[in-house]
Amino acid sequence: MSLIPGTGMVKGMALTLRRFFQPKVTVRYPEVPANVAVKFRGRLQLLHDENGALKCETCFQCAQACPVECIDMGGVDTKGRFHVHWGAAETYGERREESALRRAGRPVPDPSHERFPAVDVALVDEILEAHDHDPARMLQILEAVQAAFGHLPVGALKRVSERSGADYARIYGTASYYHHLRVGPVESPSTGANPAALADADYLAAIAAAAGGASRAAG
Amino acid sequence: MAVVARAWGRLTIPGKVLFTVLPLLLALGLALAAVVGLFGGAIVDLAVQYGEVVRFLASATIILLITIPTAFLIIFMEMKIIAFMNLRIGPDRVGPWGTLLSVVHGLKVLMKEDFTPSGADSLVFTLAPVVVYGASVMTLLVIPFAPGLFAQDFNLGLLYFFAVGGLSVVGLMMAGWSSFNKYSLLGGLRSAAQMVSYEIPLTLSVVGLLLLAGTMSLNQFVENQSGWFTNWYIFQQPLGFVIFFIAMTAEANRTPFDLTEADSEIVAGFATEYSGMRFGFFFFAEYVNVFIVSALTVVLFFGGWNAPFPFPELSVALDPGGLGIWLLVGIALGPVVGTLILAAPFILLRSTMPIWQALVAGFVLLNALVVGLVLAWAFISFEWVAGLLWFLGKTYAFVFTFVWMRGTLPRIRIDQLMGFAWKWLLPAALLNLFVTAGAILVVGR
Amino acid sequence: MDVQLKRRLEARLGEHLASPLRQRHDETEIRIAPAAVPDVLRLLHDDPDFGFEVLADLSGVDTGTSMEVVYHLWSPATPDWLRVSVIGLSREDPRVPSITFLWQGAEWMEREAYDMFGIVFEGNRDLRRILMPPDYTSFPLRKDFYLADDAARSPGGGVRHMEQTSAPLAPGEALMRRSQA
Amino acid sequence: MTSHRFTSADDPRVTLDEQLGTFEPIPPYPPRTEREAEFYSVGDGEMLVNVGPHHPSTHGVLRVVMKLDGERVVDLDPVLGYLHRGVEKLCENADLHHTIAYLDPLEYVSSLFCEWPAVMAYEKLLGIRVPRRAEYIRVLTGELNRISSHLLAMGFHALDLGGLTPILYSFIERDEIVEMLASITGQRMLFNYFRIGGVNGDLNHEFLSRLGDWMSHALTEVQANQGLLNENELFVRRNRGLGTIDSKTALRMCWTGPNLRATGVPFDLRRAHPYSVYPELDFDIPTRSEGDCLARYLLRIDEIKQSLRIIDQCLHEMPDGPVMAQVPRLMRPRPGRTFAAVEAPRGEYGVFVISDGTDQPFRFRIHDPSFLHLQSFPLLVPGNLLADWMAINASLDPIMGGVDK
Repeated sequence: MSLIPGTGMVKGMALTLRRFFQPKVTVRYPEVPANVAVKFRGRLQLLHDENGALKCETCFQCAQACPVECIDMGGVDTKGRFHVHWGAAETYGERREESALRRAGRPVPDPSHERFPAVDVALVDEILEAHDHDPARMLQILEAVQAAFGHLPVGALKRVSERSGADYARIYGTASYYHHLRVGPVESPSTGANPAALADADYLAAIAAAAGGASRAAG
Repeated sequence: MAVVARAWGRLTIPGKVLFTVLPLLLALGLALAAVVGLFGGAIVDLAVQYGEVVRFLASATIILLITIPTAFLIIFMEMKIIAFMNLRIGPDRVGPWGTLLSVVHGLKVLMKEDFTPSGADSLVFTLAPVVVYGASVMTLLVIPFAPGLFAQDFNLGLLYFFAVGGLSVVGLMMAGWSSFNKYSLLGGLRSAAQMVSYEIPLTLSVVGLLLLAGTMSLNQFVENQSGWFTNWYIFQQPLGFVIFFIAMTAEANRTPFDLTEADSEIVAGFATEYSGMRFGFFFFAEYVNVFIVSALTVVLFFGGWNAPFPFPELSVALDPGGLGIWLLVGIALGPVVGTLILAAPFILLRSTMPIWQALVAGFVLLNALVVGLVLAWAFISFEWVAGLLWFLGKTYAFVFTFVWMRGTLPRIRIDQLMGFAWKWLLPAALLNLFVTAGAILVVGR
Repeated sequence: MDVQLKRRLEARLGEHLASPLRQRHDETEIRIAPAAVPDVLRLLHDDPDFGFEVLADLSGVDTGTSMEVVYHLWSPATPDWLRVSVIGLSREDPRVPSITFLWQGAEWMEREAYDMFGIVFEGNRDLRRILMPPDYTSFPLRKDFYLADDAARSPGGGVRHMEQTSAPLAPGEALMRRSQA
Repeated sequence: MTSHRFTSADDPRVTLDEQLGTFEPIPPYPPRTEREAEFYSVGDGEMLVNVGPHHPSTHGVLRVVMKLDGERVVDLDPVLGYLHRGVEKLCENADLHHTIAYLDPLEYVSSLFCEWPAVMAYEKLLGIRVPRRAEYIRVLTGELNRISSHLLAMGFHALDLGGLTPILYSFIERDEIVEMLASITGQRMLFNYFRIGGVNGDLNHEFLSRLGDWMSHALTEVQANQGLLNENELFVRRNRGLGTIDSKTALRMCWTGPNLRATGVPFDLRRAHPYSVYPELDFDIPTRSEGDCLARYLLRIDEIKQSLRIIDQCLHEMPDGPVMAQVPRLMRPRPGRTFAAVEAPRGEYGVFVISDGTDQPFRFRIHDPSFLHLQSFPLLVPGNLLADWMAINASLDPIMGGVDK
């Protein structure tokens, strides 16, 4: 504020008076079309060309680009081409269902564990928690797992992969690289048939049956 | 009967309106004609006998009627000027350059639901806008617009102005109290406090002027200031003018003193619960007030209808009868020839323009020219036209200033407002009064 | 990871730590029991060695088996965020001392944690619902508040899921008990 | 005080009247805490006034119950939750990518700052290194967004004090910024631009040309428009010494951002807890010592100048390279907890994420600075007038979308 009261106000009035005569910035919308941004994201919609045919080429690029896989190709239109679904696709819905079940504290069916002999997952989780789930400490984790189970069961490795974020292939590589880590169980002839091997055999048998059935159907 | 009912049912809505209004108008016209025919002589006699009364009634009616277009004009000015100051375009859809938008606003408030809140005191609630609007219109009665063009010249004009103008606070208080709303109540009380505080410096600032002029008649004020613009009272009472202007802004509830309806604080103040035409009355009263305040400022300090310099005496001796047959020829050919002459430059200079467009342009130009000429002739020949134009020009300059302030300034706070009135304006007004009185004692009037 | 901070914390707060101190990225986490909250936080706030003057966040957590309250602190003395997790609150009656005596501004964050999780902060003078309506009865961010899948995806088209689980907990001794009638 | 004009029990208008009753702000349930009981017991000559949720100057749908003595505020009780959407719960039931879109409408005038801490937290959890160009773009767009947000805050400050024009001048500049951000993000307000591991799309020609045009006159325009208010006696007198808070109390009230810096504490996360490429940039942390509404207002102007400096440096030092890191399609961070915070226009905007090893966050906590600034009303306002609340509220600049989550 200056010494003479009111100068600030007078300056402001001078500014507005100057603005009074300046060109205006308003865009007269319906006459002047609005500026649509290059990357404007509107509603997802399939467009038709002037002949009424769908412009969609069913190239699957949109489905591949979608980070959460919520776009999917499915259904058939009258010309025998695919539609694009947006919203919940089948796979996506399944994953949603899975997480909803987990939130509600209900058991989640996990096909990736059912194929292998069950291991005590809680034990693996304890080990992981102790190592802070850190994939950089994979060797220590694997050593601890081996100390707990006697070898590295596939289910335990899968669990480690899932919880620590490291690829299963990389963990398997680590496990098979070091000589002191054993992926398979120690051969002990006294115990007779290995239940894990049995389960594997059942699984393989089931696979063979399924494949045979499929080939029969194809033939 | 059934036939009539069926015919009535077939009518469209405009038809129904027409068939209702037309017979009414017809009946009214017939009644008027009958009255004039039967009692015409008596009425004229009465009018001559009570000339003053008739004049007063007529002028009051006219003033009541011109407030509406005045309010429309000022509302439009406010929308457009503030928009321009904001670097916007403002209204531009209804009418040319949006000029009819305020008329649309007027129609809109007429059509809105007239709503009374359930807890309100409905009688007072209904009366409040009438009081506010009435007070505004009544103050216009003493404003001299031009020589001979005023509703009432009366020797206590200024006193009457302040007395009646102060009535509006009663209306605002009524509105604030009767609305059954705390915001309204706050607004009403704020208006009471504000008006009462600013009445005093307002009145005191004019007392110096009264000492100088020696009269309270607004006509006399204007006549005192005739001649060169140095005779205007602004040059003898600059401090008085500043005080008067500030206090008048507060009286008219204009920014930065628009506390009674501070929309960002107390929603709409006293008018929060009002809708429809009742709100319209408040709204119009506000803008009529702007006009009145500007008009009074012009009358008191800026010479009213007087030109800023003694206008040279010109007289245009028009004697249309002397032209004889050429008058008819001129009337018949003038527009055509004028249009052609004015269209010629468009045709000659802009070859891309179609002929009909050039002709339209020429016709419009001709009309503008003729209207200008007629106005100039009226300005020169009739004193009241010149006076009215000067008066309105000065008044709307002040209206512009008020709108300009609204576009620029933020609002003052209530305690600062009161402090300003009592701590600064009142002592300054007293000082102005003493200095004026002393000067008159020393110098003489 | 600020190893200095780790040493200092372990030295000063050794007996309060409920589990080993953890560090990852720019965060240092200590876990304490509810009863230790006033002492530990007062020490962290007042002690010039630590000087954790800024309470960056206060959050409730429902792990599904127990409740936690997590404070994030900032100090000019360390480049790390300090995370103080108060672990082991029971899900039926989670109670933890309020820290409004240190940070008055924690009052609303505690109110929010109460609103969302039902965690009662003993000593908060104004522990009532803040975001949910005052007559709401469940705690929406608890894990047993089952947000139906559709409701998460399509607003309006989903399942109505208003009040589902438990009645509200009494917000401590500060509660004014008045009968409705 | 209700008056019933209709007596017929069948008349719907009568039931309407009875449902509405008297319009008392006193809640219809017994008070739950001592504070509530104390507040809602109205003393002699006091009255309770509901300011909001539908009031012209509440910046959204904030409702404040005020206890007035005449026009003087005795006490006040902010009531929140009118805009509560349960964003935290939604985020806990959504994919990592989805959460970013949910965060945008929180502080809707500075959306980028809501996305930023979330992607930072995810990147920490997943161990992703963001390319440097992406970091520079984030800083550049973020500072632009900060300027637009501050301009809006200052304009609304004037609007709440009755000045009609400054808000429109602010909107002219803000519109330029918003348009140029729209040219790279695709939207004008809810950008959804930051991605885990980078940004969604590189700078394009339209953005750069618009930015260049705007930078050439931005500072002069902003300063010229501030001439409307900074020296205006009415504005200055209404704000000076109003809502004063000292630095100790501000820290105790958990204030951050410009409001805290206006009390003299140079706490700015860009320097206090550096993230992104801010350590490489040269800028100052403006502070003021008064701690009143005017200081908070003027500090925003200083911050705009610093932001312009940062933008200038970003444009000159931006490296070439990719704008997205190589990230897996399906992101399952390992279990763990992380906290990330950025310096948003209103203060520290933080996100606390707990991951349980799935593709959805187990706990997603959003820390909004406006929430804590609103809390200080009972400290700042009592003793002042009703109209002062508008000035204080505007100077604190809360965004109710973020407060109510």
